[in-house]
Amino acid sequence: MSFDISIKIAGQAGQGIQSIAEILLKVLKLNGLHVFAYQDYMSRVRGGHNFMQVRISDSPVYSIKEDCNILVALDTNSVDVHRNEVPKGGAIIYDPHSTMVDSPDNRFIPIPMNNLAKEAGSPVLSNTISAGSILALLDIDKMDAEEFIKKQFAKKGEEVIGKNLKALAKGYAYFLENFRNWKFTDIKAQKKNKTILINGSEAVGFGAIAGGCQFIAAYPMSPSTGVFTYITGKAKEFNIISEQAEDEIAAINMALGASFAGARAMTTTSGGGLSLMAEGLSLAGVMEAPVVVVNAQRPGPATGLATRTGQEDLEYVLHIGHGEFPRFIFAPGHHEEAFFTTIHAFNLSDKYQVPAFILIDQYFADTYATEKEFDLNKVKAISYQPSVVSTPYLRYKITKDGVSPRAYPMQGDFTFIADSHEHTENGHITEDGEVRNKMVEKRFRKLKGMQKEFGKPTYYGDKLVPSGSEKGKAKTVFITWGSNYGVVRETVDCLKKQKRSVAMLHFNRIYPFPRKEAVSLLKGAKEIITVENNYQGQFGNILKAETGIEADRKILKYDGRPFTVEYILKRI
Amino acid sequence: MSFDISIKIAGQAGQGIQSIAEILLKVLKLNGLHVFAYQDYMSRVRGGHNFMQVRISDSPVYSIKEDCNILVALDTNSVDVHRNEVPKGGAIIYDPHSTMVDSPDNRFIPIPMNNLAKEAGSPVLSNTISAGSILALLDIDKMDAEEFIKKQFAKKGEEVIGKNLKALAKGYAYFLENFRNWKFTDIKAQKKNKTILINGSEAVGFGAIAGGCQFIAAYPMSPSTGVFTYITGKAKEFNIISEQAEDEIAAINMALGASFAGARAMTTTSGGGLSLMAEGLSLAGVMEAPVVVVNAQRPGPATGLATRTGQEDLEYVLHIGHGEFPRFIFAPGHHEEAFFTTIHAFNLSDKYQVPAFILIDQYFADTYATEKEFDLNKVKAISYQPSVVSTPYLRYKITKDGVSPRAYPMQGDFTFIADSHEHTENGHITEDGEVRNKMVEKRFRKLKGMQKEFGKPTYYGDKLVPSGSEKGKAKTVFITWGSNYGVVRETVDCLKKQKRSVAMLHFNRIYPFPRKEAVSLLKGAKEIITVENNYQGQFGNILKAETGIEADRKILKYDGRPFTVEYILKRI
Amino acid sequence: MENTNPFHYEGELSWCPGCGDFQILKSVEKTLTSLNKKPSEVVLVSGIGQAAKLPHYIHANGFNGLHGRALPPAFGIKAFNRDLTVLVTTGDGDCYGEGGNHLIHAIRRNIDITVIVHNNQVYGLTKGQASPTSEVGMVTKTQPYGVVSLPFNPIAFAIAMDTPFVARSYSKEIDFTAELIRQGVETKGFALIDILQPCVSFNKINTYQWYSQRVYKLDNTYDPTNRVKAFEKSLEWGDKIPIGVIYRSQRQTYDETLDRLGIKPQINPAHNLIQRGSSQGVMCGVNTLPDLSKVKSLLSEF
Amino acid sequence: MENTNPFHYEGELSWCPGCGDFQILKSVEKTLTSLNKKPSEVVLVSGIGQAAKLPHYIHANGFNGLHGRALPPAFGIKAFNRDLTVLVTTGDGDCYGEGGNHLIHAIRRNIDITVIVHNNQVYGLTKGQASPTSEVGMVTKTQPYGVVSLPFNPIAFAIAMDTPFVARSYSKEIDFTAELIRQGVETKGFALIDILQPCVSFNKINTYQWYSQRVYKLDNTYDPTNRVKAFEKSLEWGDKIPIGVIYRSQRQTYDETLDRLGIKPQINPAHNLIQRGSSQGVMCGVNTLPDLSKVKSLLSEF
Ligand SMILES: Cc1ncc(C[n+]2csc(CCOP(=O)(O)OP(=O)(O)O)c2C)c(N)n1
Ligand SMILES: Cc1ncc(C[n+]2csc(CCOP(=O)(O)OP(=O)(O)O)c2C)c(N)n1
Ligand code: SF4
Ligand code: SF4
Ligand SMILES: [Mg+2]
Ligand SMILES: [Mg+2]
Repeated sequence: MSFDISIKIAGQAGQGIQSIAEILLKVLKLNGLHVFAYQDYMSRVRGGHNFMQVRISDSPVYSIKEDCNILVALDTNSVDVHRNEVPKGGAIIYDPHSTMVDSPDNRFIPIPMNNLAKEAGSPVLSNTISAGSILALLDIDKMDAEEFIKKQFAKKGEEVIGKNLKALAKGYAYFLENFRNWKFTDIKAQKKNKTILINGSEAVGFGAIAGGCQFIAAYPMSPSTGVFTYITGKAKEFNIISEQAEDEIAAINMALGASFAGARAMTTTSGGGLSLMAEGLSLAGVMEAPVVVVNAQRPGPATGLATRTGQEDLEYVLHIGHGEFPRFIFAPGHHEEAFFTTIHAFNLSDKYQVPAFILIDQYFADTYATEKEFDLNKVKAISYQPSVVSTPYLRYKITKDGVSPRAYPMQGDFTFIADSHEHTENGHITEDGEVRNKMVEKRFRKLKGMQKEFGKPTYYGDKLVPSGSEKGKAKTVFITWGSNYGVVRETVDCLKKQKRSVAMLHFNRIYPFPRKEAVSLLKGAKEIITVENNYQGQFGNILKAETGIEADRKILKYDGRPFTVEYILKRI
Repeated sequence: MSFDISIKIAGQAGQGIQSIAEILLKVLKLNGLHVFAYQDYMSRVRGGHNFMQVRISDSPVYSIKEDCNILVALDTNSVDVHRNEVPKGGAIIYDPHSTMVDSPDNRFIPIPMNNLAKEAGSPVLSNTISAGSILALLDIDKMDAEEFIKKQFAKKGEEVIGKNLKALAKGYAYFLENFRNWKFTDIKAQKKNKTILINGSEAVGFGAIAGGCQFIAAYPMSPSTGVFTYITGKAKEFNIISEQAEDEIAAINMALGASFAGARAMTTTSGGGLSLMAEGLSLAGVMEAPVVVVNAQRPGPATGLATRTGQEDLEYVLHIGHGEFPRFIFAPGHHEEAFFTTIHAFNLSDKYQVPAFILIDQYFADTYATEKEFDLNKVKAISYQPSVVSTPYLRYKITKDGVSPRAYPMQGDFTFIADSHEHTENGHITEDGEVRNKMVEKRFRKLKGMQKEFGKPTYYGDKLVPSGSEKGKAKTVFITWGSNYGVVRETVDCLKKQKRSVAMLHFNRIYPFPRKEAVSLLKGAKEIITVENNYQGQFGNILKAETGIEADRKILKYDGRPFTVEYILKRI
Repeated sequence: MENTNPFHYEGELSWCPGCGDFQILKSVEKTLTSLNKKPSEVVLVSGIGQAAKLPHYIHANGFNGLHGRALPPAFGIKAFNRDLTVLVTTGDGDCYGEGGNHLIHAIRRNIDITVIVHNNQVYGLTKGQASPTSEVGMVTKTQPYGVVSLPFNPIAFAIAMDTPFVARSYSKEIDFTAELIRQGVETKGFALIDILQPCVSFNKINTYQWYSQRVYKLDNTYDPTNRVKAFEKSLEWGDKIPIGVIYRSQRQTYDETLDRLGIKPQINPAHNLIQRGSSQGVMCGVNTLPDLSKVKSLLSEF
Repeated sequence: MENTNPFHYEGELSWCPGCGDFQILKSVEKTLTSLNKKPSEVVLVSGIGQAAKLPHYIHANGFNGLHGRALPPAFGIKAFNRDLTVLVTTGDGDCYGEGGNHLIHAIRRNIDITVIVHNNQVYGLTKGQASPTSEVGMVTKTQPYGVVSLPFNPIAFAIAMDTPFVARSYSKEIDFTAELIRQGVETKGFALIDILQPCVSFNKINTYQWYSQRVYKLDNTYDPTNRVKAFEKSLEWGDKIPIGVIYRSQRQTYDETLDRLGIKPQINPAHNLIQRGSSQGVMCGVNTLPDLSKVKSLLSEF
């Protein structure tokens, strides 16, 4: 009864892969199904070879599959590249007039999308035709798709809506008429399920807004641009100042200016841009300026693979910025966690007056998933303020917990200076060795409080039995961080079905490193395997430096593509 | 018979501390004495409080002392700040007309420097007066000083020379006439000693020239500017292109352009500038472009203590630049080592086509020391070139050792592309996962060869007895890196005199980390103490991550001032 | 005394005796006292350099950031709290060298700030290297064979960028400078004031004498609103150097755009004005959640 | 065919069909074949963007560096090997946005390179955000309420900077553009050629039609050597947009300065010309020690 179907929609940039997927995903979601979708695209605007992978199930799905049950090939190349990924009994939809297929077997389903589109009024409608046919193939009512089209094209007017509805109907009907006997699977709508369909960029952007973001300055860079544009699109509504900076140096320094003036400020970037922010991050460190920095990772070095995925900036972010200062580093594992983590990042950056990093990656940013509706009652956006300040106001007062009262200009008749030099309690330049020592120690004293805050690692799977114990069984623990949550979780599920004793330990907060939790949760593990999207096994290095625990095995991937369960299983 | 004297010359910026020290150091050196001198200065051009510490001995000296035997106070404040550092029997030279002294005791030696200077022809000569008096106090012949003055002022003409000689004589004579009975110590000239007097900046700059540097682009920043200006001053003579860039981003990218065109290229910077170079360093990583980067550390974060010392950028340099790529990191311990390390850095950066970092710091850069003459016959500046290239030329050919043939434009009729994206063997953009994997692996394969190259740690002190052994004694090993070589070495000497069993392990090369050597050299150590000029004990962290060895104790200092033997002894 | 000059700072100043920076400080102080603003309503923003130390020497709020990066935080500050008066005090290296790109784009944005450049034609704090405005031939330790790059002409540049207010002054003319700064502050939009400032320690070419012999004040026959004529005037440099307002124009400011969009000046409304007291206040949490119903409506979009 | 156009590249191009970049590529190819240079004597340098992909599409040497950072490596390359012909192909974002500061200072240095800006008034590669030259009001995903910053005027800017060669072209005018590039290459010193280039995917305002209706070629009644007049001409933008050489001047180049100092063009003399062969050569060490006696004389200075 249960089902797990993968669809690949493949073609050139500009052919409308996303439009097809959009209808599909929305309709599936409205039917209460669980979906997970990822886009693989090249660094170009037209041409090349891109594809979208959509997985559909009646229970939650957390990753993509290498193979697919249904391929929608928008050009000949797509057939060549992907036909072997479709097993017997699968379906390959293509347009027989524009796509050349050598020796089609019974998986191939020719749909004259272009012709049907022209009949419906315009060749651009061929994406809607495809969508119609896919829905028919999946045996899903097209009513929800009609609703979606009406909403989607509302601004474009009745005519556009009409044509698209016609195209949808045509695609749907064509499939039914010609492939009526083509029974694919049992997909059961589960309308009572209340989910949202959201991608990683939106989850972080939505979290920022819910977390009270008031200022964002950024410079476009894949794969971080999505977070920036999401927030910018809501700027007017939420009274947020959003500015596209001239470069990333300006972006971080603008955010620090706004932070000085009292804003909850943030910036978004990726690798090269992060590098350019390094000096500004060091400034945040010495000024004790709250700021949230989203780094959407992609493979490097330098321009690397600009539209692909990787987790190569971890140790870099841990040490970025000359000099020494504390920071938060978060790496959420799924969209709901990203939403709440972003809110926490704003709160904690504000509370401890340190920069807070959120590490995502291209895979995470561009992945759509259905999740249960976020519980907004759990949201608290908290800002920290003194009610009274001393005379004269000491912005950098030495305190026991390292946190000094932070007030803004015009909150009273006091003045203060935020300074990039080592400074006295009132913010003026100092070269005094004693004061210097006190300031360094004050800044690092915050770590104690920070350590106790949000961000314990997530343990999933079999409980560990202390290895000394009688009943001690061989246990394998996969350790991972950030976007690999889903794929490792499914790997664990899969191995458990094989009666293997396995678990996952996922780190969302990487700094301050949850040392105690890591040590106690790993006690009793017989085998530790790290799973990371980089060459050097960076998290493994940190784990060793922080706890002395060394992984027995490292499953690493650095080709710019995300992990799959299949990939991991092959390596254990 | 042996002697060890410390002199402090203190006053405001602009009062000529350096001119006095310069004469003094040169004359001491010409007398075959060993000297070590460090300058403590504020971030301002005039005023404030600066001082120069000069240590003199008949055997090699490697560090400064906290107290001094002789104080030359150029203003009242200097007397107040430093008088307690001069023990009984010491001397405090001051000008009774300009400097106020409360209750002078018999350490005080008033010399009317200003009046004598006026008599000699001009108030600006008062520095030469001081120098004369100090030489008389030290009972050192003034002939060498005369020679030095003649050479130093040769360009300024006879009149200036004459006046200075007169001032020197007056200062000398005034002391002898008035304090004839003031017998201070037995300083014996050792004219046969053939040494050079050099500071850290010069040692690195000289090494760069000897290493065949052909291009330098940099942006001024304390304490790195000295290296830049030294090389620039010799640019014409050595056919070096030297350019002051508009910012550090330009500096590193200019150097990479020159490197592409075939130059042995370098840049110099400090903290904030290093941060700005981060993206360019990542570019060097993917382009496999040789480049030497001198980072002269100062305390951060941000502007921090701009003219002071620290070792806070170690872990940062280890990970700087987004994405992953191999690099060399060197941190020479003394000037001779710095000279040869710089030559090696050029050779190895060229051989492996990776960036090579040289980490120094303000203390190192500004420290003058006598060293035995560098043996230039040990110098080899080697460049690596293919004699034949394939058709078409494959700049990024996949090879066994990871190193591809690197030729330059116009060395033949071939062409090639250096690319910031992941690329194919011929340098063109690729998004192919297989090629990507091969390129990542190729770049990291270099580590094997790099590991074997120059840069074994230096072991100094008692040999360790493997702890399992019968005769096993308690042994303390100090671990340090970079500029702390001298002070830790002297600490070891001092403890050995107290019959303690101690040694030092000094790391000049930090990456690739000499893991095997570290492990085998530390075997049998009962107690391991790291000595570092930072808060986080960064080298200790690396040691643990690389070898699992954890220091028993960390002696850390982060007030912007260098270590002294006294400081370390107090903490063990 | 304290009442008449609330902006006066009493501590030590670390500039060299005789430096033109003292004069500029006086001018800034004069302007500020004339503005009818409280120190708490003013922010001085700077990068790094001798010039950039100025915010420490005025009793007002200060943001002393990174070398070359004065303009981006100034933007962030002014955009977020448009009730603040924001002045930038920067050097020729800070603003035209390391920070050149921000100058281009800050002018394009036309945020309402006043930028005061202490143009001593040299890098003072780092001890005398050439700056972007150093004259060709000037010999320094990093240009031992003399400067070869063409000096940057900030006035011509600013006119090409259509900067709303472009002026040049000479530090010795304290009142004249103060008046120009006042006009700059009162201009809606970006104001650039380049001030010739002798560096007595490192610039042995452009001395007090050198400047004093050359500068002359523009009189009211000069019309600063004609862009092409202003450009022509901006090329005058040598035996005669004009000081005064060289160019003026008008266009929508960034602040006005925010107003138009209805993005409101925001001191977080959850924060009451903070009282001064004898004891240091402790930090406490305040809910800054944006309107929950609006956030919920976002949720329904997914 | 191969002989007549040795610069032609045969592989796939990843621009969108109809993009003006194809036209610029043709112009560059045309210019290069007219220069009497071998591909090995030419280097194309770029940053990141659609424009910046061009070095991959010409058969010559290429340095495809970082976004915004084309000019510094171009300087390093040309300064070190002055026999190379160095062209920079860059975008309006690359050159006027992220890279603005380098443009200011590369012009000041007057290194002998030719900079070709594909000015499509938009960020193409990152899918349509505003660039520094985007028109006020243009709506994009990051400027959903329309662009508010004043567009950067590269021509006025370059004239203010006294750039030796300043021209504007329109990508559709392939021969005209090629001729301008040729003149730029032949100019001693820095040449800036801003080319209006339609982006068919993202710029729906400045289309082929929009440009074609507006551009006109300057005729020979126009004198590009008059700086003030050139500045006036540079302000012309709207119904009529002049293309052609807008400004020309002359001053010492960086290359000439190096010559004057006797710093010689250097391909390391220890390296013989490398032969082509069927097998890949192995790397071997060559001594590049500078003159030992000179190094010894340095030692004696300490
Ligand atoms: C990123 C960075 N690079 C370099 C420096 C060193 N630095 C400090 S001030 C300065 C130049 C100052 O020149 P200018 O702005 O003209 O100010 P002035 O001292 O002449 O007033 C430099 C290069 C720095 N602090 N940060
Ligand atoms: C440091 C950095 N920031 C941002 C990016 C992302 N990025 C790549 S190209 C580009 C803009 C390109 O615009 P333009 O230079 O006008 O070129 P076009 O694509 O329009 O030809 C951006 C923002 C990057 N690669 N590196
Ligand atoms: S160095 Fe020059 S600019 Fe700096 S304080 Fe001294 S005189 Fe003024
Ligand atoms: S996005 Fe625009 S500039 Fe880029 S290739 Fe396509 S049409 Fe050309
Ligand atoms: Mg200056
Ligand atoms: Mg563009």
